[in-house]
Amino acid sequence: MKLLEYQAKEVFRSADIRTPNESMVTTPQDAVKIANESVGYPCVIKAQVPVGGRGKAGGVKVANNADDVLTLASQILGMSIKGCIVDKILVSQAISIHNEYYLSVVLHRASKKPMIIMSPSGGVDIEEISKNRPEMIFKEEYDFILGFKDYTLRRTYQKMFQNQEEKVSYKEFKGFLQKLVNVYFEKDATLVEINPLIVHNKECMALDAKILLDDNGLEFHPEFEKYVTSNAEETLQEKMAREANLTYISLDGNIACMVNGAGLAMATMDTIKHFGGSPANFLDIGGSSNPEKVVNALRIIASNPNVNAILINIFGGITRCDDIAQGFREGLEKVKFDLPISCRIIGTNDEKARTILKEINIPVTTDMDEAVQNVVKMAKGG
Amino acid sequence: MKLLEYQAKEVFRSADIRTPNESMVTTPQDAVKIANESVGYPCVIKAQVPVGGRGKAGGVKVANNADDVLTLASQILGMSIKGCIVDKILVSQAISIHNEYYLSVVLHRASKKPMIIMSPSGGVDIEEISKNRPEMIFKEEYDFILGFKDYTLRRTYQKMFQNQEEKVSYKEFKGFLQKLVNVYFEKDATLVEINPLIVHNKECMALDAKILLDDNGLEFHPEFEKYVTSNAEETLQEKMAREANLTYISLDGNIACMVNGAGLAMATMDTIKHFGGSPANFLDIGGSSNPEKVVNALRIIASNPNVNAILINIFGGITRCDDIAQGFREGLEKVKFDLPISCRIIGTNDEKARTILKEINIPVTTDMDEAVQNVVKMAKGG
Amino acid sequence: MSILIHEKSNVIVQGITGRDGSFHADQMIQYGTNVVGGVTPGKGGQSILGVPIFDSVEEAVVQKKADVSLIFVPSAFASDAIIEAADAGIQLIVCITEGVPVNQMLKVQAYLASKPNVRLIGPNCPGLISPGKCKVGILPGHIFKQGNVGVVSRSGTLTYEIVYSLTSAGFGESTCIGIGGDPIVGTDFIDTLSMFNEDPQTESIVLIGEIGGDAEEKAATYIRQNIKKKVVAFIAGVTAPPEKRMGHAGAIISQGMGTAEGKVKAFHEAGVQVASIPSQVADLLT
Amino acid sequence: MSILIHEKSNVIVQGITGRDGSFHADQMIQYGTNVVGGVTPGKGGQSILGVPIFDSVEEAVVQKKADVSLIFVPSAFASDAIIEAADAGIQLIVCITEGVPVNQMLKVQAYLASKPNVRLIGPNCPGLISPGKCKVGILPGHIFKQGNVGVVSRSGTLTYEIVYSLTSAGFGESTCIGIGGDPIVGTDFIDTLSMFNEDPQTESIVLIGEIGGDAEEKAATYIRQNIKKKVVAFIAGVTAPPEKRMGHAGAIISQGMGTAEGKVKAFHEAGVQVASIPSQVADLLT
Repeated sequence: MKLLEYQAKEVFRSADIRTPNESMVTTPQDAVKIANESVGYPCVIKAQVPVGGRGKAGGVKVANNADDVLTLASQILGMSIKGCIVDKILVSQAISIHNEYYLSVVLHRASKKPMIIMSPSGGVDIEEISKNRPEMIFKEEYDFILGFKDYTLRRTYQKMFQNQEEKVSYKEFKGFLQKLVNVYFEKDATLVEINPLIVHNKECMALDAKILLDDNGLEFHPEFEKYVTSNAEETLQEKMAREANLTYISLDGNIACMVNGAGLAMATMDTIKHFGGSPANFLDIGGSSNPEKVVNALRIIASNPNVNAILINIFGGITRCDDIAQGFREGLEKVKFDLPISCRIIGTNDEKARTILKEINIPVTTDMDEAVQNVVKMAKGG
Repeated sequence: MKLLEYQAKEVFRSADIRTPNESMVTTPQDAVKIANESVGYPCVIKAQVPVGGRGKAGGVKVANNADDVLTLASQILGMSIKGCIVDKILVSQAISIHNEYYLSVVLHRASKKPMIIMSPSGGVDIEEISKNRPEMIFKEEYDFILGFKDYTLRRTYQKMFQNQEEKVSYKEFKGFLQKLVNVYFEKDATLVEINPLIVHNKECMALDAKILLDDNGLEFHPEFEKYVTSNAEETLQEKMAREANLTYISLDGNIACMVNGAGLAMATMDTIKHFGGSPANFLDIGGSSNPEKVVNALRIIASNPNVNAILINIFGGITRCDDIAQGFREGLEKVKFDLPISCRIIGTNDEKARTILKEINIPVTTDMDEAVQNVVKMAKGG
Repeated sequence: MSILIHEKSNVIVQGITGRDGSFHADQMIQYGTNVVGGVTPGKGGQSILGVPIFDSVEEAVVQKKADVSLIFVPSAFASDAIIEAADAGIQLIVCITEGVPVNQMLKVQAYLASKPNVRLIGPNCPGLISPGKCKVGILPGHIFKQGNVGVVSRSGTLTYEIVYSLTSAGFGESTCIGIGGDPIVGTDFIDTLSMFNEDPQTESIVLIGEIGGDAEEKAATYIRQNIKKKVVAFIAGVTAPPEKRMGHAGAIISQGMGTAEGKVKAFHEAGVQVASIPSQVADLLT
Repeated sequence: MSILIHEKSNVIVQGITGRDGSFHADQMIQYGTNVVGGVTPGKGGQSILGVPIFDSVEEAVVQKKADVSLIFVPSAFASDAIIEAADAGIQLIVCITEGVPVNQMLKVQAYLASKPNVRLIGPNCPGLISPGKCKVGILPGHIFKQGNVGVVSRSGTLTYEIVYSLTSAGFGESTCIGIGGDPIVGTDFIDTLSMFNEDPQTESIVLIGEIGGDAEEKAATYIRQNIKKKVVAFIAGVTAPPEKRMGHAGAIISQGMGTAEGKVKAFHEAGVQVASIPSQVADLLT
């Protein structure tokens, strides 16, 4: 899960990481009040959305007085940025900047350690830095026993701050990195990013903040519960799936699919494409054989108006095929739709499943390729 | 270095470890003021001395009112406990106790890890527990990567609190241990001990506190500088040696010795004893060849009125023997004393050294046993 | 031979009294796996499915010479269960549990680095099977057949799909391992490829990858440099959109990295044939 | 043969431009040690004593095939210097520096646990010498003579004292190692005893211990169970008072543990003769 800037900065402040003086508001009136009473002028109005590129989209503006704040806040609130409607803005103290740095702690799969990525050429996307000025990106591994190693970090420190007007001491720098790593671990994050980081009064300060949380860690962090629903950029179907505890991802195509297992679900999508079709979703109903899950899954995929045909692909192992078929029968009773169905079922109790499906007139095959080829034909109206 | 109770508790409070409400004072008047204004009644008056056994010596008393405080504080201040004059007392809130626990984090040489030692039978010395109720002592290793391991710590937690009226949650218990370990590392301690620890309002609280600091870590902790002199239980000679940056330890005997190297210094003491003598001190002048060190060393050993004879034992390696002899000549000019000297010098530049010593009429041998046997005879007036 | 597990493996199940733990312990026993006990703290001394329950892994190791452990405990306790098994001297730890926070796994990996004799498979994996000899995990035993193909996969059901088509085409497996769908797993493709390379029973290898990370790219380089046996690959997720987690925590294309195209290209450059759809794997192996 | 260092060891000195570093580098070169360079960050490209200075240990390893490093940096930087050497692939690290905080050494030890090919000697030690072949440390080379006695000690000058008396009595040394006087050291008595046991040049062993800790007690047990060669011991500190640190950070009798009596008793029980005074060691060896 991705935290919005203002949420990430709340985490930062509780970890003693400096940020500008600022507050999140939801109305232009509150924005003016905050600017007048605590933040002061000039200040920056920043759209709070879970997508990148808000600056280019006009979602970040500087205000010099109360009139500016009212005008700009009114403009930005309600704005649509990459499909997200802005309903929260941050009113933030404007800080003078000598240089913009980039700093992040990120899960590094190859080394199996957190990696600290740094650059004195921040303020733009890290992908842009790595494309245009790769020599300005410095990396430090975080060791679980030693933390930072001075013999490498001192060299990086020198590269980060050479030729800079204002710099922090090595001790302050190392301490700041440690705080960032502490946030990474304490919050079960997979990314903690500050871009830009600036040096202000010889101390590091986070002008922006991005935190990606490990979904597997959320159960240990009730403090983020309130953000779970509000930050999701999700389609109606994705929302329904989240509430039904199913893994569903919306795609552009017209063939809905329902599969058990994430790998097989992906492979099913790929096979649809291979035979000339286009998948409407990724949907993993998991290993359990709960018929209720199948009913919910059917309700979700049928609610997508783009869908022309439905593919069921079940490889029964732990999953019992007859349970799936039973859920399917219930689903067809409860969910009303008029779409052709191609069904492939094989594995544990597949004979029983076929009997059930025959009763409700759903044609079944044991061959995945055949089922996929059939559904592709169906979707084309064949 | 050992921190006094009130100093250790200051460290605890800054690490968010609960202690009773209390203050250190140096006069009975201040004790009354503190008791009246903040600590309240009943309260405990505790002598602050760097030695154990203050309770048995009458250095800890409960006061129920201001009169008590005045009387008891007056009694305890100025008291001598194992040779230490009490000049500081702690006025501490008296807390009702269900059970006294023992808890410490200590450097464990064998496992090369910090070890947490716990017992539900605290309030007495850990040696006493391990002698009388060894089955009530529980140990947990602290791992540098994982911290505490739940699969062992949960078992220990159950043993610690079974049959206890008031207990803390496992989460609180683990968090408390972690705070103690944090103090251990952040302060470069070799021991952090709470005895007794109690459970008060479902939280852990430290009624007493003992911290041993690693002398090698002191340079990183300017916050302890103010304590370095005030806490030392040292003889006049030890004080002089500390100020001169020499390692000196007072002993009961009458043969002063001056040696280069700690191992050789110990072996010299042992050899004195082997030949029937009794060493007056341990003194390592170190590997440097600075003559000034030799002058200081001579001044210190000569200031001990118990000394009957002096043994010099120098094995020159990095140490240059002529520098030692030169320092010795200077020392004899500057320091006035009338004691027989036995001298053994061998190694780098020993010929030059012998020439210098011959000039000032100090007999020299190259054989350690011979030098020791001579000094033993000298000390016996032989 | 086969790799990692065989007829003489002494297997225990951590979390044997749970719903999934007991079900799959039973399945394993029926398959012929030598399950010597289970571990559930507080239930030591009892028994289940005809095998004893112990309070700790250590007791199971001492009393039953357990050398393989299968973990079914809830995600909040899984990393601690792995540590307990490793400390007790278990040599092969298979963690089925899904949903373990990735930073916990980072610490587990760092801890295991100083225990070179301990191998972890998973978490979030279906386990492994040496058909006809031993099954440690949740794989449906009846679809496997003893043979000469080594199978290694990041997926569960997709593996069964491909194994089923292999079996239909007349192939059998030496050992089939699901290494897990999380970003950080104990045993990776390279570890497994290296073992298959040394295993006399294994004549060819099927590698089933998916989007996310660069495990497949590294495997491709390793195959080019080290593997003498025939390798056929399949990569799931050609149609997966970027920045979306496709079920598995590790299956995400992030900042343009980890695409199926990149992985397929890496395999082609290493001279490895890549199937476009699961059913092609058997064809390419022939 | 000798142990750990020999004619072909490629030695570097970390902190070679410091007062002690340059002095002892010079002494080592004069003794015949193959000093291939030094490390002082910021002075790379310069040279001293006829050898090049590098900015990092890694450069010295790459360019000069350094495999042994001697550390002379101040105590605040010593543990980091050890880590740098270990990361760079140095196989034998000898840390002379005194005053390293013990908890820093705990972390260094935990880190080195996952690098089984790296051996640390020290800190707070005089180093080691294989007489006539190589000297890495601050020991006065001229008092040693090539021979068949392996010497291992927690002390510095006391070792020289005993070696001197051995030489006077006609003995010579295979290798002499000072393992250091701190509570936590990289290489202990047992490691060294085991190497001496395997070394064909070493015919008998002198162990010089002192009060504090239980390294001697453990060594005694190890000797009884494993060592076939003659061992003579000396323990310093029979007259040391309790709870006082006798110069070395590790030399302290604490809560009745670590006394000389206990150590002597352990050796006697292991059948090891213990000298009462240093000069007796040579007698007992005869």
